[in-house]
Amino acid sequence: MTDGRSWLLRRLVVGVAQIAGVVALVFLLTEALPGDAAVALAGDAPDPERVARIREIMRLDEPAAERFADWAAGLLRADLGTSLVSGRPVTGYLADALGPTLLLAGLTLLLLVPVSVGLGVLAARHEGGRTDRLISTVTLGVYAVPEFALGVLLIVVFALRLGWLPPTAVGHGTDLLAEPAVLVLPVLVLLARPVCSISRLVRAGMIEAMASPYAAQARRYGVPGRRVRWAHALPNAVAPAAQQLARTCDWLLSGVIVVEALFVIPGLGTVLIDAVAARDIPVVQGLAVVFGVVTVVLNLGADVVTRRFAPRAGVAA
Amino acid sequence: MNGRAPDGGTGVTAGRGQAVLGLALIAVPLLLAVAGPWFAGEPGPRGVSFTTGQGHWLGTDFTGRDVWRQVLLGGRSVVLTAVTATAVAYLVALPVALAAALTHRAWLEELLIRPLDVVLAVPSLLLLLMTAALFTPGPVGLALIVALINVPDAARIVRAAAAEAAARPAVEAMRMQGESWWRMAIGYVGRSALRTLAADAGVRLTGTLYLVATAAFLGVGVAPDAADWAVMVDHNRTGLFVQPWAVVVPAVLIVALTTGTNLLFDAGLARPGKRGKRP
Amino acid sequence: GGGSGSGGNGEGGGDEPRPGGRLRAAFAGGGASETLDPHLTNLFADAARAKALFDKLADFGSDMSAQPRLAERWEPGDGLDVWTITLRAAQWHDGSPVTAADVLYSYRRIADPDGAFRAKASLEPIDLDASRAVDDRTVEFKLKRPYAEFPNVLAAFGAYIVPDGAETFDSPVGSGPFRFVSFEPGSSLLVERFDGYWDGAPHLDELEFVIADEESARINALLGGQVEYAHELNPATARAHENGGQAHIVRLRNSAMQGFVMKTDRAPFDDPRVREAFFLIADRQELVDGALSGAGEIGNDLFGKGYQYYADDIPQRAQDLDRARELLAEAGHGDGLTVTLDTSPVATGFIEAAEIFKEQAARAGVTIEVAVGNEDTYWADTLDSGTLACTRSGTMPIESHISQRLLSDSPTNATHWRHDDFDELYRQAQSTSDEGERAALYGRMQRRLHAEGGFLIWGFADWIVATAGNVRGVAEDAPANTLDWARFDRVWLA
Amino acid sequence: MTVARVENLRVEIGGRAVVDGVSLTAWPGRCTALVGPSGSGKSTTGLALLGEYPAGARVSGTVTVTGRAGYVPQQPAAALNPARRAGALLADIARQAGGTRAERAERTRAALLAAQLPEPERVLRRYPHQLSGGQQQRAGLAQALLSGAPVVVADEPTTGQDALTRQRVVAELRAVLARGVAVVLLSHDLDVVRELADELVVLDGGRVVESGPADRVFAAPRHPWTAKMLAAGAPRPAPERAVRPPGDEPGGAGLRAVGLTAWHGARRGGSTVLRDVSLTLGAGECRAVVGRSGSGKTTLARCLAGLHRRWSGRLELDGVALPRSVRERRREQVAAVQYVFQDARASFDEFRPVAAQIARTAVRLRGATEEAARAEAVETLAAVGVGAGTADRPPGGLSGGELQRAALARALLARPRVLLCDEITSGLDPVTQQGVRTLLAGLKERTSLVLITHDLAVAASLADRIAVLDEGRVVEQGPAAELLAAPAHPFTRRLLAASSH
Ligand SMILES: Nc1ncnc2c1ncn2[C@@H]1O[C@H](COP(=O)(O)OP(=O)(O)OP(=O)(O)O)[C@@H](O)[C@H]1O
Ligand SMILES: Nc1ncnc2c1ncn2[C@@H]1O[C@H](COP(=O)(O)OP(=O)(O)OP(=O)(O)O)[C@@H](O)[C@H]1O
Ligand SMILES: [Mg+2]
Ligand SMILES: [Mg+2]
Repeated sequence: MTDGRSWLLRRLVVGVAQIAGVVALVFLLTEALPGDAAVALAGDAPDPERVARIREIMRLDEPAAERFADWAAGLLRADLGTSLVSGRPVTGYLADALGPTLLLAGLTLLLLVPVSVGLGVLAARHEGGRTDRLISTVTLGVYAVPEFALGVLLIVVFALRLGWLPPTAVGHGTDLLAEPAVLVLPVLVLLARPVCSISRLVRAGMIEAMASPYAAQARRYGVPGRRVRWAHALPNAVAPAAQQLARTCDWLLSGVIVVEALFVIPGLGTVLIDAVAARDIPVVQGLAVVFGVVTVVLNLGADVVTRRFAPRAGVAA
Repeated sequence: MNGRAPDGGTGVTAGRGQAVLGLALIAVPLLLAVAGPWFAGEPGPRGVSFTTGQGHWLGTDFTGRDVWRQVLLGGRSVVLTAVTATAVAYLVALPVALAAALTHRAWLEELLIRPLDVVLAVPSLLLLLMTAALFTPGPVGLALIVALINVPDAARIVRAAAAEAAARPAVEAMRMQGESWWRMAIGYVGRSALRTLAADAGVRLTGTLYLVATAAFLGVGVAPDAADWAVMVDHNRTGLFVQPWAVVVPAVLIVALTTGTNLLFDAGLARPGKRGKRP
Repeated sequence: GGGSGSGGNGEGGGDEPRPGGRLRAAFAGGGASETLDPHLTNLFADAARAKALFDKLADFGSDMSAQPRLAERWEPGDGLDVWTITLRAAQWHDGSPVTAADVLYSYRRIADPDGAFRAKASLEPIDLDASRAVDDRTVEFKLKRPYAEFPNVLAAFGAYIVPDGAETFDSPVGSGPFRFVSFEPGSSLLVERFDGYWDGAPHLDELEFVIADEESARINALLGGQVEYAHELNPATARAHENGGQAHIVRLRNSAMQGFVMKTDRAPFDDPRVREAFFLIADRQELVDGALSGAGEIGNDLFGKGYQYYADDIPQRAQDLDRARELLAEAGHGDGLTVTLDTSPVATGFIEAAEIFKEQAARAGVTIEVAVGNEDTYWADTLDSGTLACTRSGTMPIESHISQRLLSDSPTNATHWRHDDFDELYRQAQSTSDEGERAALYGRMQRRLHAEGGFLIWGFADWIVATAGNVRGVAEDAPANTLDWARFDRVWLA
Repeated sequence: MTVARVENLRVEIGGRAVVDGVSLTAWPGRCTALVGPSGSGKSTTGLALLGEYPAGARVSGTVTVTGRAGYVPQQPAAALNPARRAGALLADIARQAGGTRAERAERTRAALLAAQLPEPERVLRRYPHQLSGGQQQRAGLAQALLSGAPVVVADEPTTGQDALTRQRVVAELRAVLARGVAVVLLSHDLDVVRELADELVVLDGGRVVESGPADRVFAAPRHPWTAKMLAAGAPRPAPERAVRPPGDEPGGAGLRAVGLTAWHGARRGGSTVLRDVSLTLGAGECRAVVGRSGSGKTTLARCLAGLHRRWSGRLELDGVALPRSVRERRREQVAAVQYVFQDARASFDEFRPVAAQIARTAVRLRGATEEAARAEAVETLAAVGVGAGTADRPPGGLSGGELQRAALARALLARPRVLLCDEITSGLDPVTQQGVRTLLAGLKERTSLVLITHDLAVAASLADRIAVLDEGRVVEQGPAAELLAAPAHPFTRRLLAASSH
């Protein structure tokens, strides 16, 4: 499909522009936030003289455009700059935080895809029946419970009452694999929401697909029900779920702040919160680059799935 | 295989169980949301925060107010903001996504969807913080912001759900009829993706709720101590172990509301009959 | 030595200290940008870590009086502007002795005009160029003006003594009770017992500071046996576990002043009658119950309840809405007054306090509009703008409170309280060597503030710490940031 | 011994009996043919044999089937999975019978070849939309052949096939019968029925009006409708059209395509489907386009209609260039060139009543009011023989032939200058077909026709000129009578020979 290749190429080029857009937007946003690193650092002792002094040391008195240009120039040399607050290189921050985040996200995805797709297919298979109602009610119910409440509940039951699992990953730092048990509860909490959203989308698509003439045709020829569901109906139902999955990966990388805080996992979400709070712009920018790349790649992946399973799309008049 | 008379198996009952369950779940929260404020009455004196007793049969909340009264007051805004935010999100996302799905100009699609992707890459928390800092939107403004945060996301899902339908011969036939864009996009392509959209919207409804609550805590839109179920859940969390009701009651109401709504959607979309019964 | 490491836990107070073991203490932290530079101390976690690794010349006792630490003693000259400090025979973790040069280096580093260390403002009275090392263990500080309470400077937040020439603190060498082992910013610091500590080696073999920003994570880690000490818990959490037996709750009384600041230089608070009316509007118990969940005590619009020089002879103010209304009417606000109250989620209880006060004010005919500000910049935002804002303060001597916040040239004068006669009283107090006379002067200043100051101080919050059942030796009466707070060299595991 | 039997089947939808008291039997090695006018209930009965009924139907009677039944659907497009390649389901069907991978591949190949798909590997790799209408249908046939089912219900298995292919498909079905498989044939094509059927069941209005051995029924029809059908299907008298003087090339006015080369995929030459096709269509002219299935007929029509974008060449209407895409054409231009889709079912919105959809043409393209459009739609539908009550149902409630006529009505409502008809008579019984032909002949006053058809008799009866398309090239074209009488190109000769067997 040469058609596909040129499409991919164009998307990658646009992707670079998008990353630039993300970085610029994030810079503007953080610049537009009230206060700067100096004010944030001064905290509850905002002695004006001292704030001015810090500002000078951090070179915050220079025009924003100049600082951004400097930073962007560094970016071209693959240098993400240094933290305003600690003076350490930003790459170090990202590298440290990326480990736990990737571990959590990876584990979550590993479970999420089979579980949510499985539940969606199962619910669709019994549409309107007891199984469907049970699956829908439970996943929706869990979805509607905020993460912190679910997290606290799981901790109280499985860690504090039953004592099966450690309540937090405190003290393990970024080396979470040293004690894999600490990952169980966070992954469960992370799973709770996307399982619902993805399984509902899969369910919706599957109901349509299972009622379609092509599924009926497959059944007529005695293709086993499982095969009809997974090989013939599912491909027509995955496109929206793939989009949702891409969003979920995104969220796993950047937005799992509650889970990271609740279980004391120093991942990217925590770094983001700290950096925004400290107005540590180089670190926020570094994160924006990471998020930009991740988003572009994930969206591209989801769009590839969408294209792949709607092959007629590019052709129609 | 022995012959027997085919039953009139029509499966019209498919969605009934779901409808009943959905109605049962939605009744209480909806009733409380609509009628609650009329029964709330005047605020009584404050108590110590997170305590029970002393006439507060559901205890007190994080600032010592009566939880029951807050529950009575807090439903309307939840229903309103969530519904508005979701509706507005779709109002924007739907045309954009359908336009992208229906166009054959690659550049137009890129123009419509890529900028949204840029917004997607910015953590929503940052967007919220930002708006909190720059504007002081009221509840309506907040609903709009939350809606806008949801637009790129919703647009992508609509786009994916519509991709196949937009390429069907039925759409080509409509073009041959000179059919209006809206009829093609909403009337046919959107209609074809309805089930997926309903599933997404139903779940999104809940997402917007908590985004509003987070925003409230950051000082956007709703007052931080507003009587709002989602805000209650968010703010009373510190007292979860001393005074669970302040979290549990609103959370259960929200759960019932969203689960019920989604089950009703499901029931409404249940296929009237099923094929494939062999007599 | 000032180590009045009193107490221990209720149930095990009488036990003989047992050496050994590792204690893990959970604090809220500063993320990946944390450093071990003691002069950059900012958060409680920083202070606790710095305290384990380093020493100050003095530290505050539980009543906020300066207690000698690395300084064995201090003697003022006659003019109260020259102070001679004699150091103890203490040693650095590498075995070399702590000397006068180290002290001068440390103070000069803090006061470096090119730096922005927090304690710089506290050291401002010292003329470091004129100060000198008399001998290895004696330092002579020249001050820019007479300063009777100079020891407060020696105990200032962040005024730690580091070895001469120390610039990087990747593996710091200190003189504190624990020696550095390893550090992962934003996650954990491991230290071990320093046997050569001048105040007696700690009981613990090892001490690990772990970072857990979320309050529920700290208590869960404690309940789950992952840590033995959890700092800074919510009152509600404390109530939930107080009688549970799994955790021992320690309430550090009087650890944080809670109040509102009124800008005394602008309408409507430039009228003392309005300020007084606001004093009378506050139902302090309701605020303590609602905003602090009952964990604290009410305030009397004065800082430093229970501290040295606190004017406890001034009668406690109570809510009096009628009188408040009268005063407002006199000030010309008879038909209503609208004020914007700035608040922010920057500290626990701020939002709650604002909402509660709003209701109380409504009863006196005052409309309060609550404005929620950005938590990261709240303090800078409210320093000079707005009229009414939530505030709080950690522990410090009353003298520091006044010098930092209430003099015409104070760096953080949020109430914009600028009165020459008040400044004069403070100067007098610092020029008297007689303690009784000084107490009288402080009394006068406080009476003035109580009557017409800009601080509406409605309460003092407990600082809540939880420990595991086997932890002994945790001081129960030391407010946060004082000598005996987070003092792990006195703690042992039963 | 019977393999499948339907007894006294009654299918009632919305209070109306679609099938009423139908009984039929299928024996191994014998072909039972079900014939009857469009909408008489053939497909409904056929599906009942598979145990499937329309949604919401009330069903009574007994259906007995031994083993599994194969099914060749009337509308092949819908039965193919749009997201999977054509080979996906075939592979699964092959797996049912077991065997090694190579064996299964070989069986699949054989089935595709038997279904007259000469390049099995290419077909397996294609998505359904990359197959022509006839290819899709044969893919459906291949599924049935591969499954080895003891009963095959074939619903119009030859509608989309050219004469050559049809001949071979019939031969293949005969071979299937010889293997002892029972075939239930639902067809309008009397030639095919005559060749295959052992037993004939004639339906009308959902009832069996006549049944018996095929020979007997063909020889002596008892029911008037059967007689009428046989008469209409019999070799036709000479075409009743106004013949143009031969050699009179229609002039300027009308549709002109010059050097049309069309391809699929992104790049030119990816897979070229039309090569340098030129075509001039005078006002009121009827041009038949005939050719093998897959030769590019539909692609040609879609190029003209503005539905296929990948082509080079020139396209003009009345000397004015026509925009490439229908999206860019002005309203009058869209109305002027109308296209009737080959797969009528796929071209309707499955959610809305058919009549309402049809009426939109008049509203959108001619600015008619809703009521006027509706009245016009009803009228046009009546002209093609579809009742208003029928057309008020969504497409799912119409039979294949009814939809085909509805699609024609939809295009007619635009009052087009050029009407592109893609196999519009293939799914109609001879009687209905004649009605449609008459209607089309009556249009010739104001409308030029491009008639894509496999039925040379239809071409002969309507067309002024015939173009023969082979592998995307016009190999021969000329006045209908001449071309049919004296085909010059060998391909045309073979095609003609096949259709007159
Ligand atoms: N869901 C439905 N509701 C009402 N009527 C229906 C429905 N489905 C089919 N019909 C009607 O039943 C009749 C028989 O349909 P069927 O598809 O069996 O006809 P057919 O003999 O196969 O016709 P064709 O030759 O045109 O394919 C038609 O008149 C059709 O309009
Ligand atoms: N999207 C596509 N990609 C590649 N090849 C295609 C595509 N669509 C159609 N084709 C091929 O183009 C050729 C012409 O198709 P077309 O539909 O024009 O045939 P046709 O003459 O109408 O056949 P039929 O009589 O079977 O309808 C066929 O061989 C088909 O397989
Ligand atoms: Mg039919
Ligand atoms: Mg075709």
